Amino acid sequence: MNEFMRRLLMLPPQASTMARSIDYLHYFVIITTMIGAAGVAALALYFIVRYREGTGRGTNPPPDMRPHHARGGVSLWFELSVFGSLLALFVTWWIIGFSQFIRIWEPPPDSMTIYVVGKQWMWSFAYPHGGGSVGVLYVPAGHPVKLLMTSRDVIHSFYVPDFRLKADVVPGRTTQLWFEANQPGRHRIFCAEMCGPGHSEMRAEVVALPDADYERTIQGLAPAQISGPVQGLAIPFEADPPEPLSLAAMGQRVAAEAGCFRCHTVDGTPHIGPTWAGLYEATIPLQDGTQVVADDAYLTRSMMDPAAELHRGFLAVMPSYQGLLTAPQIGAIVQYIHVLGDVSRYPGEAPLPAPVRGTVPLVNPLEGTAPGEPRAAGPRAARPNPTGATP
Amino acid sequence: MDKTESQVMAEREHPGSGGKYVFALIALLCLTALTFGLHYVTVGELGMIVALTIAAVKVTIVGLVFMELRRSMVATRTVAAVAVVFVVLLCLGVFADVGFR
Amino acid sequence: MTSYLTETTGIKSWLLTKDHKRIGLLFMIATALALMLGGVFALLIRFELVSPGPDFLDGLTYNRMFTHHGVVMVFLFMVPVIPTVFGNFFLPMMLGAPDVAFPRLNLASFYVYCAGAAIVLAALWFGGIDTGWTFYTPYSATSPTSVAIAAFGVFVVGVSSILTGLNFIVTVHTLRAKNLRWLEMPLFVWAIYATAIIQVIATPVLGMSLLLVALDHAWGLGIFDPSMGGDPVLFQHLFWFYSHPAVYIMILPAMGVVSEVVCTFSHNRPSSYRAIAFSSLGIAFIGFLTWGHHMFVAGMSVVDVGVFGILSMMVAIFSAIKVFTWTLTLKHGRIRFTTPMLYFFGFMFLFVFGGMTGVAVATSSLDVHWTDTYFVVAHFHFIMVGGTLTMYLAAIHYWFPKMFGRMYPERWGLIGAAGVILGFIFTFTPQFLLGNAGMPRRYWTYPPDYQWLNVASTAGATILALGLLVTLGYLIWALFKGPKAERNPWGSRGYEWLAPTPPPVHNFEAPLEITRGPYDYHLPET
Amino acid sequence: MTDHGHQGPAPRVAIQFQDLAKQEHAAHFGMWLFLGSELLLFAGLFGLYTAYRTRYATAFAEAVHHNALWIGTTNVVILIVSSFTVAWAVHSLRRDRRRTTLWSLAITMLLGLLFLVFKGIEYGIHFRDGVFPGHYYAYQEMPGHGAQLFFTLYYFMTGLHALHMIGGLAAIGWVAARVARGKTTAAYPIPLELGALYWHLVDSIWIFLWPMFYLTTG
Repeated sequence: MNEFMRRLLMLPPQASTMARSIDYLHYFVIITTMIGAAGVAALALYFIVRYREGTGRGTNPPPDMRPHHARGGVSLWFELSVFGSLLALFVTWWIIGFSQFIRIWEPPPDSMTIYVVGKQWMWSFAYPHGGGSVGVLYVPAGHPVKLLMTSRDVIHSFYVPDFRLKADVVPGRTTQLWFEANQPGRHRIFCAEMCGPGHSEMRAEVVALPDADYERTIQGLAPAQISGPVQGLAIPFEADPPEPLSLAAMGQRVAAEAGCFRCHTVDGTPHIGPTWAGLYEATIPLQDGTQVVADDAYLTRSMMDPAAELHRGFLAVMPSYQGLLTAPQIGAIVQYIHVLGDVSRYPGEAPLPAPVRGTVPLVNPLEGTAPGEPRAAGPRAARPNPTGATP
Repeated sequence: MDKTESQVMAEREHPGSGGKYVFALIALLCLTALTFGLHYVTVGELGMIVALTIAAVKVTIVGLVFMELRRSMVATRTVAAVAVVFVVLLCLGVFADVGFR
Repeated sequence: MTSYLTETTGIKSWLLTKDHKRIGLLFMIATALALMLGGVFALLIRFELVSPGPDFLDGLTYNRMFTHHGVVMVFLFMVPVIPTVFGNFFLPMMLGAPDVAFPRLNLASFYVYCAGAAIVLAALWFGGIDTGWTFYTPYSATSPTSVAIAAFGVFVVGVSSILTGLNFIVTVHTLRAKNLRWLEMPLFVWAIYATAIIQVIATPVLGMSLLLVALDHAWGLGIFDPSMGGDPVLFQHLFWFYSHPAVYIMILPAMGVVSEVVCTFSHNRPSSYRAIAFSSLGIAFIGFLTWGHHMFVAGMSVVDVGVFGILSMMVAIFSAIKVFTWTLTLKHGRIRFTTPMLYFFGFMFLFVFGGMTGVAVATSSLDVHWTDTYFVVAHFHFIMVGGTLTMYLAAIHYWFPKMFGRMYPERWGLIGAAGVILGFIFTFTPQFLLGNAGMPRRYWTYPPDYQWLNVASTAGATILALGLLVTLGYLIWALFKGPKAERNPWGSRGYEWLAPTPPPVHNFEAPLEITRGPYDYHLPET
Repeated sequence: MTDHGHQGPAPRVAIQFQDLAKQEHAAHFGMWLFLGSELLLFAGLFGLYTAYRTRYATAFAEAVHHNALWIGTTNVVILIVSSFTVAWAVHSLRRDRRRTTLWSLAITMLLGLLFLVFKGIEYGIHFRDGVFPGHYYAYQEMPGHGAQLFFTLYYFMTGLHALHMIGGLAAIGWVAARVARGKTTAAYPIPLELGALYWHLVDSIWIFLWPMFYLTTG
């Protein structure tokens, strides 16, 4: 039955764990749709033939517009039951559909993360162990894979018909998508959002491999194409490292060159910026009193716009790295922070001070004026440096 | 529902006293002062919500008294209400997305 | 009483007319030209897609073709056509009024439409646009084509749409005949009234979003620009806040024509007048709550996906109510099988099937696979061409005698209608299967295994084009050579048929006295 | 229809309206529909403000500091008073006191111009500090995206409002000319009433813009 319907509707093979259940809902919806449409058309055809002119069957009941004339037509309860059942059918579709949507959207915790970058008319992928590939995505068959995706220019859409999955890739943000390939195989990737003349050539391929030769293929990959057009911060990364660096090690190098360690420590000692030790997935208090889990998305967002969700107790002096770091570099740094996750968080650091009130004299560190120094002009009074740490 | 011709003529013959306009002006100025004063006291998003509700009250006063919605037909009042409802609807739809992302 | 066509002659009398009927005809000519231009772009797309590789268009030109097809068809034909042509012509007559509430504003609306259309066509001529009719940023902000001019042109056409909507709402409220109560107005008036409400409320938001895109493209004042921290998904919110109600602006007038055609040719009252009238208003208001189902995969929060999903299911109920009421109207009628009736039957099948696939696409998990593929293209063409275009043609045939005083040739009408409906089915059913197979929309080249479906679709497109050409041919012939039509050839009880054929300048000899309902087929025609 | 000798010629009822009441209702109703569509023109921007305020809450709260509070507050008082004066003009025209009407309209236009002058001063301050919309934003004090978006949105909303203010001034000017020439009289006050409605809309929008862009929250 499934194979017959799939072939009848020309659906691509069901290559991911979710594809089959989505297709079952698809059959249920399409079959009821066809029956409903055919039924209405048949009823109309029947009436047209039965009551055509010359058969003399037309009895012309008066209209029901004047309330006391409510004759002819159908009784109220019949109408309510028809539309009630129709509404119930639609709501059932919504319940099944939305629950599947939530399952599609929430990646399982143990899924492997791969960073995807959509760039005008090509897809490039960065793997956790440091390798990278363009146009081909290698995934282990039978394991859930989470894709953290961003775009370097316009909106693209990562679409794999065989997995029945699609997610827009929005510039300036990371969107995510997860799947688990059933068994090894090759599947087409399309770009599904209009992105310029090369939109229809922006294709790639998912290659699902058995575990055995997945490691072998991955190790064989050239290092991730980390270097990108980096204005300002010259990160000499074109040099080919002798041994394949892990993404975390690569993250450490990128962070060093990007000057992160001027304000962030990795061993828990307090400094201008929050320490990266034990930061990954910790719930941290924010400036405006709320709390947030420091996951991949938060770390990436705060690199793009640090002041937006400022860690409580620290100055908003970090510059935005929007456009200065490419996505694989950001992925590498996040992976490095991930590795630092188990370093103990508070070796002797004093607990965070009370929430800081009022606003912060924003100083643009790129021009070298040290934070905390009272500004020359401006109506707002300078505020004392809460952590008292000297730069 | 529609006004007859004589009603229109009657309304024009002897319009009400100007007092209600003066009273509305004073109310609006007081509310403005209230909003201005409050903004020193309230903190965070609560302040914005308070300010916006007071602004809504002021706009209703302008609408009812100055724009004579009180004396206009039901259809005109519905248009005013529907327009405001759809502005709020757009803001809610957008907030539901950005707020829960 | 001399006919409005010959009351005053000369170009000036036509170009500066304040008669709602002549303005209706001016709009008919303008929108018909827009339909033909959009059709040419459609054929270019279909012939390019015959083979997987590039044929006679390169990538940028192909992208321009489908964008021009979208912009010309949506903004210059589908949104304005039925309200400005048949709404202008018949709304005052159905209310028993001599003209619309603001005649000068009516003429201004026509000239604002022409100005907007001129700006859009200028943009298409000088550099074209290749962003798709949806103008999604950031590509629309960075595209090398003349996006800013086109966006401004569409804004101006939107202003004309607001003016027409405003005019019709005031007309319905203030110009009803002496004792014509709200629940005794013809159903076409209800449909035009609901459409006018949507036009007045939704179009300004489109105007603002397109102006923001134009500013971003022209001078880099981007509010949606991701490099400035902006969020492109917000543009999609503003765009679809207009564009989903816009699809109801396109379909509601068509539903008004269906109600008139069904009641006249089945010689029967609507099985439930209130159901049809109030579901028009229902569609108008609930239609504003469902825009998010265009953005399920755009990066919206899961909460919003759920909220918009359930609301989209609600709006489908009103269309279902209308369809069942029309079907039951056929019961106990004396059905005459004319060209409008064949179009009605085509509408019933295509709109119901298209509408049901709409509810299917609104199911969030299925939409993840379908959105931005040819499934969605097939769905909205089933509603737009299968619904609005068929009813536009049915309306031309139904009111042809009253507008021009001549009859169209019935046999040719049936042939044209059959060609249009069959051609349409042949064109867009393969596209449903293409969508299922996963072919994304707006693709210039595609993997070879989709080719045979595309070839079938192109074949269907040629039949559809031929059907439309045949229709155009015999209608122009009938305009001059058609037999004279008498006052009420269809025996309809609509108030517009009480006026002489073709109607004088102020529609009725004496102000209309309403003595019976618009659908009293159980009484002999007075 | 009784003729009002001293209030000027009786208004002409257009062919399509059955009586004067319907014609007047049509005018007011049509104007309100137009005001509804104008309000919805701003709705897109209010939506954007909601979205970006939610996303960049702290940056927005800080960027509000840079807006001159005293100019915003003066402007809101100016517009409220001008709303009163234009309402008073409508009121006095109905009582057929043409001189008071013309004086009230003159004061209204003066206040409108004053509003635009203050608006110009404020824009000048912003330009001096390098606060420009979109890509031209070069304000060293607040380099973040939130502030850049705040000021771009600020220019869009207050700029669109200023355009509507100029439109309102033109409308009131045209109506004042008609009143002066005696074409708009107590018997036919529709043009002035419609002009006043438009002016009140422009004032109502500013009543909302003021807390959004000027009132810092704590």
